[in-house]
Amino acid sequence: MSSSLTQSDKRGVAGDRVFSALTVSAGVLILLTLAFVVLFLAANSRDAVYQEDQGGWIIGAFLEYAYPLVIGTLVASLIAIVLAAPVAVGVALYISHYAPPRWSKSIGYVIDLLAAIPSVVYGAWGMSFLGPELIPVYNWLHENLGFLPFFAGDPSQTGRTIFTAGIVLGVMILPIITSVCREIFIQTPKLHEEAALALGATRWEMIKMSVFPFARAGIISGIMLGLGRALGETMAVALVLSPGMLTASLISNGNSTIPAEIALGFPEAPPGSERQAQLIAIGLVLFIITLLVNMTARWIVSRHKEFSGAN
Amino acid sequence: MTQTPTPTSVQSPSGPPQLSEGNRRRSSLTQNTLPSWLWMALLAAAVVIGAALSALLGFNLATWFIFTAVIYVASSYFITRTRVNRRRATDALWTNLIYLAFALALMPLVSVIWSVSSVGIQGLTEPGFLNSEMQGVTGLVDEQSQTEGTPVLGGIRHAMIGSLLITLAATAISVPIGLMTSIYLVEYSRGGPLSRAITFFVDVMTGIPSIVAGLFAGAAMAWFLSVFSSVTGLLSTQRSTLGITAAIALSVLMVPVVVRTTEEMLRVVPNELREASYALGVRKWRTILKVVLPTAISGIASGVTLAIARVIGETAPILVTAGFVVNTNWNLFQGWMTALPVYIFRQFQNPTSPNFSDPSEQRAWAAALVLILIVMGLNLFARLIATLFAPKQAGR
Amino acid sequence: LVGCGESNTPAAEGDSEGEGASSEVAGTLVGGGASSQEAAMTAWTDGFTSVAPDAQVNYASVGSGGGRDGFLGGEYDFAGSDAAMSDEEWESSKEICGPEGAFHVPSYISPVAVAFNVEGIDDTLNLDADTIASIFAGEVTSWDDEAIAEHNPDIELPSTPITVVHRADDSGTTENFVDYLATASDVWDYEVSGEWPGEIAAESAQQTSGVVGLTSDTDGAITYADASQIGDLGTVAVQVGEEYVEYSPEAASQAVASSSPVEGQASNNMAYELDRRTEESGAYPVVLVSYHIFCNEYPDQETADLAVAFGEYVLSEDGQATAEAAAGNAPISEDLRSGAMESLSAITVAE
Amino acid sequence: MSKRVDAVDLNVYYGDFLAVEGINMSIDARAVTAFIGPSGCGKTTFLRSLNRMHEVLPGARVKGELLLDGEDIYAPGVDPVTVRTQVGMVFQRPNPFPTMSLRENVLAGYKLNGARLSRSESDDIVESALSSANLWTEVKDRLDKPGSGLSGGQQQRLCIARTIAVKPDVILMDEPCSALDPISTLAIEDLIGELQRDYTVIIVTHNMQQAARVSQKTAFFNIAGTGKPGKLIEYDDTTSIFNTPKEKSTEDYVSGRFG
Amino acid sequence: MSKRVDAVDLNVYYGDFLAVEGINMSIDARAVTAFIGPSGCGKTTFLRSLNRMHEVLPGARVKGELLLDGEDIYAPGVDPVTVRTQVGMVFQRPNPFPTMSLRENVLAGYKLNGARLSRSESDDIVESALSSANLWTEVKDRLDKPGSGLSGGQQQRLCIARTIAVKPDVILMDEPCSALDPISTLAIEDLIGELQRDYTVIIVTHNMQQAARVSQKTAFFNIAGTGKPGKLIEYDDTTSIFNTPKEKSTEDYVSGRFG
Ligand SMILES: Nc1ncnc2c1ncn2[C@@H]1O[C@H](COP(=O)(O)OP(=O)(O)OP(=O)(O)O)[C@@H](O)[C@H]1O
Ligand SMILES: Nc1ncnc2c1ncn2[C@@H]1O[C@H](COP(=O)(O)OP(=O)(O)OP(=O)(O)O)[C@@H](O)[C@H]1O
Ligand SMILES: [Mg+2]
Ligand SMILES: [Mg+2]
Ligand SMILES: O=P([O-])([O-])[O-]
Repeated sequence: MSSSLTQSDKRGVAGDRVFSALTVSAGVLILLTLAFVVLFLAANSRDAVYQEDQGGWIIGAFLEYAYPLVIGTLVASLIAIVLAAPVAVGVALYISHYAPPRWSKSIGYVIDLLAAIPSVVYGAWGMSFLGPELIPVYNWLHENLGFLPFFAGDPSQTGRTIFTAGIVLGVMILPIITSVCREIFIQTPKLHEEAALALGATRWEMIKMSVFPFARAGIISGIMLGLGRALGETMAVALVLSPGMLTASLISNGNSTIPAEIALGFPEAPPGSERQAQLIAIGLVLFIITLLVNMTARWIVSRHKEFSGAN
Repeated sequence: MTQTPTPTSVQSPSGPPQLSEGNRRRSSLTQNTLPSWLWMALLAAAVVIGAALSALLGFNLATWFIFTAVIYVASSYFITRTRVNRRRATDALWTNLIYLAFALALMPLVSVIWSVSSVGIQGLTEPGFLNSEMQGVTGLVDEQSQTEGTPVLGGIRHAMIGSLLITLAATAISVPIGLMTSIYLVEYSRGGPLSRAITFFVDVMTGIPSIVAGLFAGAAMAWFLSVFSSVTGLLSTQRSTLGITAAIALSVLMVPVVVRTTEEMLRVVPNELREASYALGVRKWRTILKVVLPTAISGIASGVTLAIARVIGETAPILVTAGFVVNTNWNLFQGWMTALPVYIFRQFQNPTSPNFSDPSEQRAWAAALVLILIVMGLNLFARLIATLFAPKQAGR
Repeated sequence: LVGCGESNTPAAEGDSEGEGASSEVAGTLVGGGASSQEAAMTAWTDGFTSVAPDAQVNYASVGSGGGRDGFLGGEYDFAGSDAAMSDEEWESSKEICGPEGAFHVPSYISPVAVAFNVEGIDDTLNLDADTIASIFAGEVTSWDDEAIAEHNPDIELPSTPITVVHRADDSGTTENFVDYLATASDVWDYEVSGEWPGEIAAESAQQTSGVVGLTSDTDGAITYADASQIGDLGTVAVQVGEEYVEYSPEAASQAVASSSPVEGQASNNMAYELDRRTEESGAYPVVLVSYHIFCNEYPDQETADLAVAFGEYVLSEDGQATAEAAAGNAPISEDLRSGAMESLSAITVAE
Repeated sequence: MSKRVDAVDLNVYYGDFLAVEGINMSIDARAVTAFIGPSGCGKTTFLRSLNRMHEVLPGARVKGELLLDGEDIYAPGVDPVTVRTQVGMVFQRPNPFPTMSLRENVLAGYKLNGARLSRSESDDIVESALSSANLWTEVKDRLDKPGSGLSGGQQQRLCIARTIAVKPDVILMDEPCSALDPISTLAIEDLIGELQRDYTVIIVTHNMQQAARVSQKTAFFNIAGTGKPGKLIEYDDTTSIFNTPKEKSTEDYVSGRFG
Repeated sequence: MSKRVDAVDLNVYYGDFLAVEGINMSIDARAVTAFIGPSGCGKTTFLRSLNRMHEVLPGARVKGELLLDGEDIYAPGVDPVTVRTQVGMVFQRPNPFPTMSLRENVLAGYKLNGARLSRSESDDIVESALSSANLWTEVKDRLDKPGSGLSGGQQQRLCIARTIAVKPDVILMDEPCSALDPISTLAIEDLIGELQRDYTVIIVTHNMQQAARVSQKTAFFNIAGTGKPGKLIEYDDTTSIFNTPKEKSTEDYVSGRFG
């Protein structure tokens, strides 16, 4: 025991310093990497918006090119998230609160299997199995709900539509959301669950009173992770989709997403060409989209900060 | 009379009576209980009616399932609602929906696994599949396999080794960085601008398309090597297509997943545990390492596995950063490497023999199966670690 | 007899017969580029190791553009490409390849088949460039359309709707096919590039195997693909002059032979400006020439030797036969081969 | 609105560990019954089995009968939710909902019934419940703040308010005054006295004086040794337990100097 | 091994909320000082500021001086960890580490700091700490079981054992006996009596008798009204506080009927 308060165990203090310095540098490293990524994208995309021989800035032309892809990306991700998020939360709840406790671990493991499947395989599955299976569904939707703009166009006869891509993405992000939600749900303090049950809450009411409020930030985090994956997924979409121009209809061929466009275009893009720059520039655009989407999510989470779960 | 209630029986679907606001008098705890055979009967009826309705539209499994589910969920809701009360009906509804969600999630899983293994198992059992490489396997060999029925040659040894090495390297890079960052965010930062910037940009990182990560890593490595060789004069002939470049590309994709999941897991560790440790005169870093991390370990393990699963299946970034070879390379820092997904993708897309593509397809599915098995193995391993450190169960 | 070991001016003119010929080159040559070359490349790299046991060739099929990018960035020793370098690219190649820059040699010529899957049409279909263009532009939408029938009076055409299938990825095949449509027909007025014109709504799939697969699965589908990979699909005989020409290696070679080389790049360059409007009898103008791009100057002897030895092996009779057997590629003609061998012999080592 | 509770041969387990053995007792309606006994003897465990909260823990189970006005709450077909609406509980460790405001915490049970409360009705409920729990004056200005920013004693009173707000038939309280100062303790004891007029109240307490003050009957639990199950040793009128206990161990315990 | 504690003009805040105001007091070494006062008056808050645990909460801060044997623990350059190794604390709500066994919980103060103990050393420490906390006999057979499977009172004693195992100079105890039965309470009070010979002990209690029994000095805290800060009303020898308090409010409080 040291005699004076300012004399403290030197090694301990050093340990604290080193550790906190390490954590900060890890964070800074991430920021730096990201800054380099942005720099890389920005430097290489200049030609997409500035061409000497076309009279300088050609932002208009670029936007013309980019906006259908932006919409396609958002639509596919939206379909994925709308389909996957409720199911994923449901599955996570099933594992944490409904399944027989003895089985719940194994069941969680089974769902994690979905995450183990590489995206190429999802792509191949979506292209060769799911797409064809959905053709009659699209025909039906078109016949019966054709008055809605999303089901208006001629239904695809190969099933390779943005809707199929959205479903495949949904399946891909399902385990991500499930896994994050499940871990958080399990952490819900027993104390709070019991508080609700003791008031005579049914299981669902207990979940609403104790589990969801506690897990709110976690659920949103999980969804954002999934959304990030959906926005950035390349190979599966490239395989499943039959890309083309922007159409309002979700069940006809057409539409494309930014990552798919990059993956499909980049290999053949001549070095240093405007095309290459264009592809990198839409990468930057995707970056900005992700930025905006996450800003919104963070904003939603932060509004309830005062009422946070831990203590 | 004995009864061994388990948490599942916390809410059995059978509903007892309920107090209406004005009249709190109940005569029995089980009054109005709906007998459990009712649900069996209801399910059976739903199955039959579902089948009938589906047959009207031209029978298929999907519509059968949908009709059955809708009929069962809706009718059990209405029965509970009319015979018992609204709260119990709501509870039953959600219970059914949650079970349904689970069933729904299983469907693609089963379907994908079936797609993979129906061809993949055959490929896996070919002699030497796990143990040989693609050296010497040309279109002629495949043509022979397909037309004359000789065994499908060629294996994935090189690709498995490549994938494992690259993924391990990526994990070794990104898990410490990701974990440290999330520790910074949860334990050290007090909501300052740095932490907000990190949180924010990590979010943004989740959406980087994988190919962009690959291009970036390739460019970064090339730049680094040129600077390095111009400064030191060493490694001037070193090229940037390396296993380690791929690992860096994958790290860019992994880090945000690790940060985001571990951040959430650390946040739910109760503060009173940290306080208990501080009060014992334990330094913060030790508290974090020995109290906070073990408490959150299970979630962290899940997060890391998730991150690994995310990147181990990546194709494009590995192809552009690590190349594609037909034999084994154990060195991450020298020469090209093949990864399983690249192998799978190439076998699908550019069969070794374009006109006799069955052997290639078979190899692709089998390799996919192996990849899934590898991720499962890693997952199991992570869970093992997690249970070793996880909070001991029990307690209220 | 191919004694291309130590000297930087490789001997072997023309007839390196492959069999028994063994080379002493050693080391690893890395290349990257067109994925369409992958199957042939697998055969070549494999065959090359039997000729030069100590040498290894790695090839990453990152796409023609990616291959050229990597080549110009110094990542690859050679590139495989479905399209020739632009002049700017050639200029920038001087940075790594010395004052003469890089040059192309043809590695194979593929006829691009216009292939279809229509129940009821088993034969070859005769079409002219205008009709093909109208079909792919989505203007002719049914198989029994007047425009098709006109060329095929003997065939009973079904009324199946036409589903156009094109490449989803940017591709050399698309570029060559669209170039054909744009030059040979009067109705196609979309920009020529490796990207399918976005204005046309149609089905698409990735890579040759993808379009062929999708076409095979879809009744009424039509696509264009490297002829070596179209399997059982029916094909179109293209009107050239007054006759209808079916694709064949010879017909494709003839179309290239009647074309003029690209001017203005390295003196040993062998890139071609293809003549799509050729009227030459027996020429099939929907062709794609796949190139290997090498440096005129390599930084060290080992790489130079490897590049020459591999380039020569690919062009050798043996190499061409191997690729034909394994990947179904059309071999290139004698003339072209000897010309290309000559080009390769210009490779030197930088001082 | 109150109910009698009878335990018949009740055994309570944590997995294989028998924590409470062979309880037979009959608890009167409209009365206060106190459970006393040394730490770890199974008071909490038994109390939690009275409203089927015990089974919420994994592996935990109950054998025997527990009759609420003659009906077995462990009979097949009984819904634990119904049991719990009739048998309310205040826990040993205060557990307000951290994400809810104070106000929402008090109304939590009420809201469950889907009752649409007008603002004034709910104001009334909140005020009366908090006043009964002697918390109203302390928190009336910050009803919309989260429940976790309270002192230990305040949290405990909040939980009491939340439980009595829903007016269950039987109220279980596990050491409700352990974190309270004398003034609040007095208030809670007054509250218990009032509740007793309409409800069945069961409290666990370590405070003998408190047991003597508020309860009509007292049950003494004890444990023979470590690893052994807790048992009901003596159950009688509070005055008898404290003045003329029949068992030696009861006498030893209640004559302890403390409380 | 004991230290004097002096507070000089100490104000304690939660963000902008002043929870405890203007404390001036001098706490003797080798003595037991009791803090009493109504719920919510800031006893816990003040106690937590004595070993710099308060600042762990976001936004929480302290103004004024707090001298430990004459040295200000809030002076710049003071390492809070050093302060906390010298000033140990038992919390109001028991908080054993869920990831650790009982044994590891007791040894946490050593193990978490990376100390290497031989098996016999650590056995000694575990046994003596648990015995002092009157828990040894109850748990000696399940030292390798998780700490969370204990009853409320057992958990609280475990936390006491954990704190005294590291032998700090000053021991702060926030209602250490609130969840304990009389027997355990007696044992803990005995323990406090022993500790006092070597250590400075400060306990918060709602139990007047306990304060009277164990402490030499007593501090009475009170709060003027909701939203107002807690203040130290009177601080004197325990006998004076209970028999001849100077302040009216002290008298009112200690003459309350309970404890
Ligand atoms: N979750 C649990 N798992 C296993 N055993 C438990 C659990 N909770 C309590 N026990 C054990 O059951 C026995 C009875 O515990 P219980 O909590 O009922 O005691 P109690 O009488 O309430 O004690 P206290 O007065 O200290 O709160 C004790 O031996 C305890 O260790
Ligand atoms: N985390 C917190 N944030 C804001 N205010 C708090 C927080 N914790 C306590 N308070 C407030 O500070 C005041 C003093 O609380 P404190 O916990 O010190 O009371 P206490 O004297 O220990 O009471 P008890 O005897 O009930 O434990 C109370 O008004 C309480 O509501
Ligand atoms: Mg208890
Ligand atoms: Mg307190
Ligand atoms: O050679 P491709 O680019 O058409 O595959």
